[in-house]
Amino acid sequence: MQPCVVELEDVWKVFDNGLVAVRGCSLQIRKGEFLALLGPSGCGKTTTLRMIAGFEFPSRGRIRIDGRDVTFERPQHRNAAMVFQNYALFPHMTVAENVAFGLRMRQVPPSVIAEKVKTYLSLVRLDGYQDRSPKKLSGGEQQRVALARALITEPAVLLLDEPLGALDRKLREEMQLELKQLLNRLEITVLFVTHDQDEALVMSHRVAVMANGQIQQVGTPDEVYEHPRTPFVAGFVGVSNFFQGRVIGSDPEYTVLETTGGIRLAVSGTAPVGEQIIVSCRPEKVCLAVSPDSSFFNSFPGRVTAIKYYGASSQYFVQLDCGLSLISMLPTLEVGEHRFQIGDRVYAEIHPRALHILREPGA
Amino acid sequence: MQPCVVELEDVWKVFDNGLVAVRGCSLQIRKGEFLALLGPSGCGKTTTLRMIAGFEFPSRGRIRIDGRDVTFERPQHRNAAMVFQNYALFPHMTVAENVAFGLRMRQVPPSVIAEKVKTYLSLVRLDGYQDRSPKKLSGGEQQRVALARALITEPAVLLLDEPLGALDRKLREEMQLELKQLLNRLEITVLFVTHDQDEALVMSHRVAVMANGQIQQVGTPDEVYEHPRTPFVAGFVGVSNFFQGRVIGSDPEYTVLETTGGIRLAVSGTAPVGEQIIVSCRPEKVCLAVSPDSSFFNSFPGRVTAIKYYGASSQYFVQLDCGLSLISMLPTLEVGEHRFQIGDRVYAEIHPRALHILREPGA
Amino acid sequence: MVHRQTDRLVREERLGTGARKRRPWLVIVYLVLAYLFLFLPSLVVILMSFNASRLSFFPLEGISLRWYQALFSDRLMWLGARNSLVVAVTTMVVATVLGLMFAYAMNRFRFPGKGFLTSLVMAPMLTPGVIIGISLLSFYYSLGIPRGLGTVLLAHVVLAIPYTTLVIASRMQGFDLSLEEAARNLGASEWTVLRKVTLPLLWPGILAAALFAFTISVDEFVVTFFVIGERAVTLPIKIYTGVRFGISPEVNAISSLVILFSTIVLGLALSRQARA
Amino acid sequence: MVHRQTDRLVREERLGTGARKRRPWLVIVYLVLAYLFLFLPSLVVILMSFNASRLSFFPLEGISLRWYQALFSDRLMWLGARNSLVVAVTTMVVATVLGLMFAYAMNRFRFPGKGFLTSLVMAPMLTPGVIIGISLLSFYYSLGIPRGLGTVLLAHVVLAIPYTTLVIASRMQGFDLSLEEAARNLGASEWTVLRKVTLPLLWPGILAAALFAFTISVDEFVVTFFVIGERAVTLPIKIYTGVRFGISPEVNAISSLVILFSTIVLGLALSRQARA
Repeated sequence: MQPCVVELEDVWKVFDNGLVAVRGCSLQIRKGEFLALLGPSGCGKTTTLRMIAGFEFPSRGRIRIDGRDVTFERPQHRNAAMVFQNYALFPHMTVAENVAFGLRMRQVPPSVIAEKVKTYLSLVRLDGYQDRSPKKLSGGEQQRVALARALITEPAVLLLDEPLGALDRKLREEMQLELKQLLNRLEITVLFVTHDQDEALVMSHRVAVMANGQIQQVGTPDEVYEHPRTPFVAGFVGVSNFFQGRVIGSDPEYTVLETTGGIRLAVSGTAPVGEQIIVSCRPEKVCLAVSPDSSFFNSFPGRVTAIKYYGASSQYFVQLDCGLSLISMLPTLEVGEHRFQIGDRVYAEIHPRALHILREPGA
Repeated sequence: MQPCVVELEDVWKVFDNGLVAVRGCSLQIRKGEFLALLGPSGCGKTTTLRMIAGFEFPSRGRIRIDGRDVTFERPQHRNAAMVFQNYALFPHMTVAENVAFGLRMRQVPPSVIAEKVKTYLSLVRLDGYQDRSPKKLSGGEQQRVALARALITEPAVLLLDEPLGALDRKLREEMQLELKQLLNRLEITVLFVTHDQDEALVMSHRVAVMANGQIQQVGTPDEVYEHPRTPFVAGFVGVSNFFQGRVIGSDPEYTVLETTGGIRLAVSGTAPVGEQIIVSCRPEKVCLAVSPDSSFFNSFPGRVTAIKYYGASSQYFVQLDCGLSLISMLPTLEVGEHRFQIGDRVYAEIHPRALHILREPGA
Repeated sequence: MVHRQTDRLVREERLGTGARKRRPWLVIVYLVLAYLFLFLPSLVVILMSFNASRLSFFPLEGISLRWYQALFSDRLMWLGARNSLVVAVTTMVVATVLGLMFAYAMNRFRFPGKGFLTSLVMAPMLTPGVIIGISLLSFYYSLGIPRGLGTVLLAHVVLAIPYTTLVIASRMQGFDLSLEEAARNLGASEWTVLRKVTLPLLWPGILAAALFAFTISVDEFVVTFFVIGERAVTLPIKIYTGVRFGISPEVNAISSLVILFSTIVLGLALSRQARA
Repeated sequence: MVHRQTDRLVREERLGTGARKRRPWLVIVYLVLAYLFLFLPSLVVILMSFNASRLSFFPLEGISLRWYQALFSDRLMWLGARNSLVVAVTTMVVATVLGLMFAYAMNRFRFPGKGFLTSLVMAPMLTPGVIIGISLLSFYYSLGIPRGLGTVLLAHVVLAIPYTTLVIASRMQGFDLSLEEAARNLGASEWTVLRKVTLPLLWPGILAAALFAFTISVDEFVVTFFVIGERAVTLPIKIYTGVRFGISPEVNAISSLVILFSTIVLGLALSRQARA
């Protein structure tokens, strides 16, 4: 296993006004890893990033970079380069001067600087932009200058604060892949903060989902999406159907749940009989059939109440006869094939393996 | 068929600085219809909306509302209520005064006004909000006040300018369905402007796609998504793969195309032999197979170069041996099933019926 | 919001880099000293106005209200106060109405030479008082206009217009034009929009402008001095005449009152604007 | 951008509702008349300074530069100009440095009573000149400080600080704090950040503040008049002394020069700020 580059150990941050922004955050980022810190605004992810950069100091806990304790070290003495959300390019300097800034602070000889600036500008495909003013560049170009400026110092870890947040949707989707490939090629360690679940899933090796100052789950994109551990993760990363109920039967492989709506669900996984639990299921795992299938355990009659057409797929809102509501996501069929309409009588089928037992983060 | 409520006839708008915002726009909105004007920023969609509201006057062409020519009518004499992107609630009035404004301008007796305000506030689920100040409401609540204020005048057409643009993502997705259902229930005619393709597809009966001041295509959401007419529509509404080439064979059902990359594609539809054409194909219609299928006409060998994992599905970037690049979108398989990896050798298969011949808007 | 706040907090912490959580006491001490330096003079004047002795020297020889008594029995002082008030109220009304019109025209219309004209309207604010005084004097003189309260009023309006215009224009700059569009969209005529939406929203700015105009007129000395002629008198002129014969405790008393009054009016104007 | 522009266009069109595309000529005529009313006095002064006759009456009796000649041969006028320049340059340097420090402290630190102190620093801008003059005079008098250019300098610094502080603070308000964070993140020390990032970005504001301070000092009359004493002289005082014995064409000449000079310096300051 690769060594740890950044290590957070039970880090807390309480602001002077009493706001607890980060509560007991522990995290390890390994060399060459691309880790996304994902969460809604106000969840403490930006404060965590700023503590690693040294712009804020933890109220409790330790932060280590490359094994060295930097908890209260000043920002200029850490080796953690940051790309700001608004890029923070110096408007009174040219592109080349911006990129050279970090090396000039390190007293690197001018001839070496000139050469490295050229190398890094060509790395971000901005050859010949040396003498331009950053104010005159497009958002995407500014972002690449900011990236070159951070990379040129060869930091132990690169911190990205919503790096694509200021770009418009089409450009953002293009840049996701380009940025990921560039940083992987450089084998640089990256911590990046985002509130966009797609961005986190697409770009990172591992995702840490944060809510209310706590890390809820850390895992690879498919672990987080396919096996969410807490109700928050299931609801924030993608869309989920939730069922709440009491365990009425359990064997080593399956658990049977009686929901508040009165239906019985077979769920893979185990839980003690009598306990109240929450389970979740992805809309794309809910199949709709026109007739009941008696061989299927979780099959519930209902009616389509609304449809959201997304092009490649559609979301069907199903009101079950027991009163519960379900969302089902189905790929759009070819013209001529049967498409469900609002008011259609359907049977919603859920495989027990598509249902996950969730736990609250403290548990 | 329902009568036309709004009719635009060859409308042009040239600003004093020479900017041509709208060029020859013709559009008909029928009674009870929900029509989305979809396009990137600067495409002229907002100018079109403002001309219908009377905030701007066309340089050429006619605008009719309910059959009456209102081309140069002042805004206060049109029956077209607008919900502004920033809601434009009067900050010095209470919620009730805001909602009552339109009726007070029409000299409706105060007792009738009070009753109607109550009705419309309860319609948007804001009972008891009468005496609140709009400044103290959340974004979603402000949006509903603005909606009630516009609806209370019982307009011939309701104009919505990016109605959900100011809300955050999760709330926006919830409101899409709620707003659609409310306005359908009231059987009101709606024209709404958006740059978000999902919003347009999900909410409207018909979509008019605009680019460079021109309407590129008008149709139902599935027509526009599944049968884009122009390269712009194919690229803007969803993601598309494009092929450009020369027609080398044609029969009444299929056309054979030789692309610039040197591969041959069978395409459903007809085009004259020798012509240069562009065809498009949705990523979800591109299948990947591990071995060639000789019975399939459009099957091209290649290699997976990148993967974007989105949870329910993944995008695979395939570099074909002929040099062309393709995007394929596949649903995420169960754990244990075979998932393609970067570097895998694959065969991309496209059904001729999934390929559409596109035409430039002028043609 | 939170982010901005944390920014500030970070900066605070940064000051004493070694010692986190410490308030920058040095800065406070420095500021308090600087302010004392700025306001000591006013404090001295107020203190001296209660001096029992005629000599304005420390230490005081006892506390007394006799100079205030002397002040209130001075007929010319009352006349000056009355004239100042009449001119100030008229100036307030005229300059505010004109300022509103200027600000509206500058904010809402585009016309050739607008930038040039805008910089011109601000010029009286930037021209030295002595020059304005001489200019107006020379102007009245060469046209044969007799000097008096009328010429003072005209001068004060010219002086106040840039301020009323600026205050109202800055309020208009934040004005969301879509509010007027929304009103018209809901059926309001141009006149109704002005009455029900535009003016009510500009009201705090208009009020602040009026208070500014009033204060400028009440306080104005240099230009007034040039254009008032021999017969009329305003409060500042009266005070100045008092000073010509040396600082008297009576002058300290009236100065104290003016300081108090100006502070109250300006406090009102500023708090209006801050709330706006 | 386009939206804002179209808003304006709509409003223009709305003015003449029946007649689209017509420019609001009435508004322009009204504005031109209003400006003429405001600036006629200055024009009259400049015109009169070229009058060949000693009498300031229309019509002119011929064009001549004799009053400018007389002006340049007046020794006391040159002395006043020199004194004004010395005081103004010193005021500029001191008030700008102090203003920068005030603005920085107010923008970057939080401390108890900050709002109160901020409104206090602005007070000299709002206190009537006569009051400041009397206060300072009474202050110097009671402490036994001899009057002269030194006391004038102190008074001018007090008067200029609110303006320099405001100008620099408004520039700082738009300052993106993440630029400083970025610099530190790239390895710059606190001092280097100030030198390489903060000050270069504040430079246009600092320059504008300096020009403001200079102009305020050069033009100041009321307060100067109170605190200058009998021996020293500045340009505005000299002009005033000239006017005491009636408007002379020499006074018109010097006024014209001051108008020209002030306009240039203030034009520079404003364009600096606009570009900032």
